[in-house]
Amino acid sequence: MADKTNTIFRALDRKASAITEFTMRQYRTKISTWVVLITGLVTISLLMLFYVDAMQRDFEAIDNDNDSIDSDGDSYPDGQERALGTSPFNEFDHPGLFNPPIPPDDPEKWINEDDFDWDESPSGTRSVSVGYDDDGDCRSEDRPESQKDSNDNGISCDIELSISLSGELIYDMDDFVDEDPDDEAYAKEALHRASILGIGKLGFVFIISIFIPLFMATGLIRDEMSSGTMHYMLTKPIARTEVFFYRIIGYLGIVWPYLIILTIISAIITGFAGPGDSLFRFSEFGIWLAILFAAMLATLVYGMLFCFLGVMWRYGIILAIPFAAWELGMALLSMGIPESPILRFSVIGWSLIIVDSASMIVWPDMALLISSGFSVEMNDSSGFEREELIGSEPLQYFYATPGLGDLSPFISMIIATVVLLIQATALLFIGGAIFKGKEIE
Amino acid sequence: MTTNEATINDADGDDVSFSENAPVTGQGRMDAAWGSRDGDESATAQITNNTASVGYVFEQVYKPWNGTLNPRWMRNWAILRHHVLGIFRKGHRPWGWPTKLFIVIVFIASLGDVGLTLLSALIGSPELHSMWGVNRDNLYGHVLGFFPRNMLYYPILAALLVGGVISEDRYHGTSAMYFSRPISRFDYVMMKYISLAMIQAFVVLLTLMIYYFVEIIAMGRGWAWIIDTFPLFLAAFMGGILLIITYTSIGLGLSSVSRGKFFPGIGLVAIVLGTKTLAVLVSNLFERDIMYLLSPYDCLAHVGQALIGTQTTYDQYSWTWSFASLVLMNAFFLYILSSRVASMEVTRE
Amino acid sequence: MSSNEYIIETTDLSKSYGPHMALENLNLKVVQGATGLLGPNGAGKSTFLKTILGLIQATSGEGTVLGHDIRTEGAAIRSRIGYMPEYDALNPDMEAIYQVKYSGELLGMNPVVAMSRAHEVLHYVGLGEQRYRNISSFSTGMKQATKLACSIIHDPELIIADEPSNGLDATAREFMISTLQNMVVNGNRSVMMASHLMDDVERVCENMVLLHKGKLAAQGKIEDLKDIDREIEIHVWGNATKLEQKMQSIGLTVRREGRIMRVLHENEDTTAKILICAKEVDSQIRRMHEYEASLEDLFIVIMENLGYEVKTSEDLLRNPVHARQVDAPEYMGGGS
Amino acid sequence: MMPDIHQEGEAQTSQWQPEQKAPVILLENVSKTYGKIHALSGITLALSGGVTGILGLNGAGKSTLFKILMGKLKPSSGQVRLFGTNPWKNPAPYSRVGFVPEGEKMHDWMTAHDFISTFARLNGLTRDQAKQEADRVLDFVGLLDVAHKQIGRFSKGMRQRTKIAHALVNDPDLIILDEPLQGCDPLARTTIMNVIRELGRMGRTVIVSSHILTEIERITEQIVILHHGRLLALGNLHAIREKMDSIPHRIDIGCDSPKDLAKSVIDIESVHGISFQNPEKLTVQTRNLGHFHSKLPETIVDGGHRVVSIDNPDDDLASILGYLTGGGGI
Repeated sequence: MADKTNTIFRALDRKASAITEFTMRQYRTKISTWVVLITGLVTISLLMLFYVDAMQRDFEAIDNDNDSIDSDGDSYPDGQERALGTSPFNEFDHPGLFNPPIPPDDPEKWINEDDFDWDESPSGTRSVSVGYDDDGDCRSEDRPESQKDSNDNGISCDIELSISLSGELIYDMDDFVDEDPDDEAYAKEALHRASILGIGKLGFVFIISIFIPLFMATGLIRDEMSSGTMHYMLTKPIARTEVFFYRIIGYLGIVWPYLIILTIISAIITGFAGPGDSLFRFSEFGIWLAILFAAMLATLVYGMLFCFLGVMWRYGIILAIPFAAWELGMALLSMGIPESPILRFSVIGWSLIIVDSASMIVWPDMALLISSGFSVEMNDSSGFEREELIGSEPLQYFYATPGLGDLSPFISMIIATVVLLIQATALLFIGGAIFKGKEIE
Repeated sequence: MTTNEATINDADGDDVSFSENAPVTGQGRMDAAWGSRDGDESATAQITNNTASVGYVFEQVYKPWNGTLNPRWMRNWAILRHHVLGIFRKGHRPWGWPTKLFIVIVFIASLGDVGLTLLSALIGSPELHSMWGVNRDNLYGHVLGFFPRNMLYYPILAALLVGGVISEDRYHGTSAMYFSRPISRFDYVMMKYISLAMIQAFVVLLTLMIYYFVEIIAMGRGWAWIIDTFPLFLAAFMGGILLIITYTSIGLGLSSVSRGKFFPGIGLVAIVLGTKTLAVLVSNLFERDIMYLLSPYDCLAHVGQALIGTQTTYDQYSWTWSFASLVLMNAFFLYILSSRVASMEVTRE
Repeated sequence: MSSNEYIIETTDLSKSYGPHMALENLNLKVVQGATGLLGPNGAGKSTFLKTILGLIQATSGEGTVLGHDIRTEGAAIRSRIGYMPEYDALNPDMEAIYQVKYSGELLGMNPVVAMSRAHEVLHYVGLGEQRYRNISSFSTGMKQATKLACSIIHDPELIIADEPSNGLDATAREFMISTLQNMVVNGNRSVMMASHLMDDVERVCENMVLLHKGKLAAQGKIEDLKDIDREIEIHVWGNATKLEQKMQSIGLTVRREGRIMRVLHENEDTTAKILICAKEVDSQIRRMHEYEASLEDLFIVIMENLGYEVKTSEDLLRNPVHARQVDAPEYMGGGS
Repeated sequence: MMPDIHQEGEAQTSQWQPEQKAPVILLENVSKTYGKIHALSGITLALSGGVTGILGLNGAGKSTLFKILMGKLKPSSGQVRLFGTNPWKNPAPYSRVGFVPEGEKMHDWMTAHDFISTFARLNGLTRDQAKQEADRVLDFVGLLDVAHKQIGRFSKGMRQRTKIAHALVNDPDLIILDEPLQGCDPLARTTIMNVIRELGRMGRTVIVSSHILTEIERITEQIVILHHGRLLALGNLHAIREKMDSIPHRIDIGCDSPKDLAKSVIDIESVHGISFQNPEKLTVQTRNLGHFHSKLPETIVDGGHRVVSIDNPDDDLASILGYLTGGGGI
């Protein structure tokens, strides 16, 4: 690189690196930085601990359709009797009377016997037919066709999924189809995904991304201004907007690597501990990337905002606390009603769109997974009381579709990113302008 | 304003003139360096004819004082008065107006159930009264209910109060005022702690007492009712004391490690609300309640529930766990407080 | 007052922070009256004051203040002395009168007495009119005066003032000094005053203690310590360089600093010689007087003996400016 | 546009060119008000070259003036020019300005060398250049031996010198020092005063504020006196005194026989009055100090008088400030 020219850019770059380096070193010497960062690490570690514990837990296999019970006391489980066409409620009607007689099954065999076979989700007005009767109790030859097709869609032993006018998923299922899935597999998969989403959205994008800027960015310029040390920097030929920007970069220089490390740790843990046949769930790399990306953008915007509040007013942090409360409310709202227009006035609303879009791309079967967890509860024509599968509730709570209407997830993600960057740029200009016009005592 | 000019001319005459329009070059400036010049030159000056203001002379008479100084308890009493009375009137510790305003708001808001009790007594509607009047759940709720009292009122109140109590002494240098007088550090911390606790008690416990006595008077309760409910009232009172102690310990601990007013405030709110949120997140996701042991609010609520005898939220653990956790939290923050105050600089840092 | 004639007495007082000795074997005897505590920055003055206030424990050695042991009777010492700290020690949101009253209450005065006494001392320090104003609206001098008022509210026998005139302008400084003087002369109190402004120390104090690197460098009456070569100082207007050359040519020893020159006083004719020279080169002698060594000179002399160096202009000139700014315009020597 | 990681090569911070013909500092009718308080009112001032002392009581507006010059505050009215450029919202002129703020707060966690080199890079220096520059300025203020110690462990005098060193980075043409001597011991004070005088000698424009009059006297005779935000006087200290013709100057002459001397002195036409305070002192009053002094040596020598001391008790900063501000000589 012999031919270096004297560009303004190079000089700016020197100033930028000087201030950035200075800011990072300044953070490094403050105990409060370490306290805050370690607290964040401990929080995420605790959540990961619970996650690992949940993944290691043995889920009791639940007989969701209660067909392992021998209702009539003839030692044949109800499911076997139903599959072979005998009456489960008649002690004297059982497969042992067949010729040749069939021995009674182990009741265990009739637990988790009918897993989900859903592979398509409805869209718009189109309804789809999913499901396969693994255990054969619907397809039993003894049953008349009208019973096999109790939802009257012309296909026997299926489940018809459609979307109601209000946008809810409607299950219309033939009896005894997909009625007793593997609870453990379902629970682990659902909890795994719910954990990633919950920890990612509330842990990373909310708690970490709002508290760290709150503690670290508010004083970025305000502390220096009130203690008088800002004078040293401002007597140099450097525009105040630049100072504002480079200080923010220095702050990001601490926060972003920290976020990257936290994300990598979390991604490795969930990758190894997550359910599945493979050793490592590489497929979820995308969702962690999106969480990291969202958290980075959120820390950028919050950092700029709090720094700006600090510049604007001595007690700027008094404004920052209600704002944080607003963001908490918006975070919770975005999980329930992601399309609510009020969310567009928050930072977290946009950041969560990135995570939501990514989850849609990484897990295209998410809606089905959630609905299947609840479908067990719906499928109660046998008269037994059933509960939804473990894991479906948290998953439903933490999963949301990106709230920008019917746009494709990619487009949503790009729009959200652009909006966040615009917010950051706007705050940079406002903050820079206010700082520029600020009289410093 | 009139200006005029005078020039003293040297016989020597190696006069250097420097006009405002002269180019700024090194040599020119060197020659024109008045202050470091050598007296070989002439000097010019402009002055403004000024009307002199009147000077003043002080009559200084030193008056000795022969009183005796009161002992330790009187000094401590002064610290207590200084902090507590500062809430009400001038001349004592100047609490910020946001703090005072917030205390008034919280005090009035805490009296909400009193108002509703009175209202139900006036209307004479038993349904309303069963909803708002004194009973086990409402006594618990008055002190330890999460929404709104422990989310919006008490931790923020504690945060505002505790924020600058020690850190501002450090910042303004007023610590020197204490430590250069015969006040031990233990007394200093203890009296600050008690004053803060008293101000919070004024909001938390006084409103509880008002609530209880208004019920007795408005509903014309007899002895039998009082004997029935007084233990509940005492239990709620105990819960309130625990709450005040815990929030004050955490807040003062944080205040002693920082120099700003806001870090302890944000820290306290973040600890109380952050751990609570974390506990909720974990219990939602993983159906594990153990995280509540980290949350000061949840532990307080649990102990309070056990004391008052309402349905406990975390029934899979004994309330003694929560109590132990509270003791640990208090011990931890009091340790930080004491070690920090012991090593506090005498003067401004 | 105890039978002990010294108000402060220490024997082998040492204080160390790890390997760093802040005070080393200090043997001090301070008599009643005003004493200046001198020393360069970081000589251990503040540590010394904190130690005798009983605020920090000495590592070894003993000491008494007003007859009280500094190790065990810190509280008793602190109720009998008034300490005026160096830095701000006032709550800016309080009114001066209440701040002073509170400082009295902290000593154990009851509120009514403290209030009436606060009025008195604020009048004494010249803040009678401003006593109901917020401290934040005070100037530095008024803040210093308020600090002094806080420290004398209980009429202490010894006032320890750390940099009382620091940051004050001439009027305020004058007032502070005369107030302290007044305390000593009329109030018959003792004052121990740490200061960098030697003039102030000289005006208030008869005695001084000079610390250096935690050790005692000098102690005694200021008068006795001042004994340096006599010189005649002249302030020259016009043709200073010629005058200097002229004087040197007739054998006078001249030190020159701008228009101020100091001529070594050799004999009684020195002044006459100077005037003759001035007449010949046509210079004005605006001022000519025997230069009296001030405490400041004394300080510098002692420090120089201890191995400190004052940088002179010549030292500085030996380091010519070699680097010029990079982004300065070319004609100023910058650019590339 | 690759980032310059290795920090090689030269750089230019801006395209700003100073106006060559403008004075270093030019203030025209500058006022600054805070609500009802006038911190500065109607200051008109042009300074170039040399050391100038800004004098005034606390609250006279010295710091406000500096902050306006450094673009920290916006003047309520009037024009400010630094090298011909308005400094408000325009940091360009600062490449040639060094500023030593008042107050003790510094970045205590840095070493002096770090502190200076880091901030030197804001002038567009490379890392290596900045380090060299830091060595140079620290050497200049005599702190090279402690350059790698933390500022937090410095004494006040060292901190002040560090601040001055920081201001000297990049060899500025204008150096503004706000109370540089406050809180320093005599050693540090003497060193700092030497540094300031040296800077003036090197042709820099140096502006020093202080309220300790004797200190300013030792540094410079070029002074600006501010009082209650108004410009009371500017110029050479002695010339200012000269200007105040309404007050007769007093000259004390110590001699063996005052009466004999008086006979000779009375012939100097500018003498206004003569009095004898004690047997060894003659007090002469004059309204033209320069004239009197130019005749005095001749008179003494020609008359063969023995004179021990000559003193001008009114001709120092304290009395000037006293007269001007009405304090009655302080």
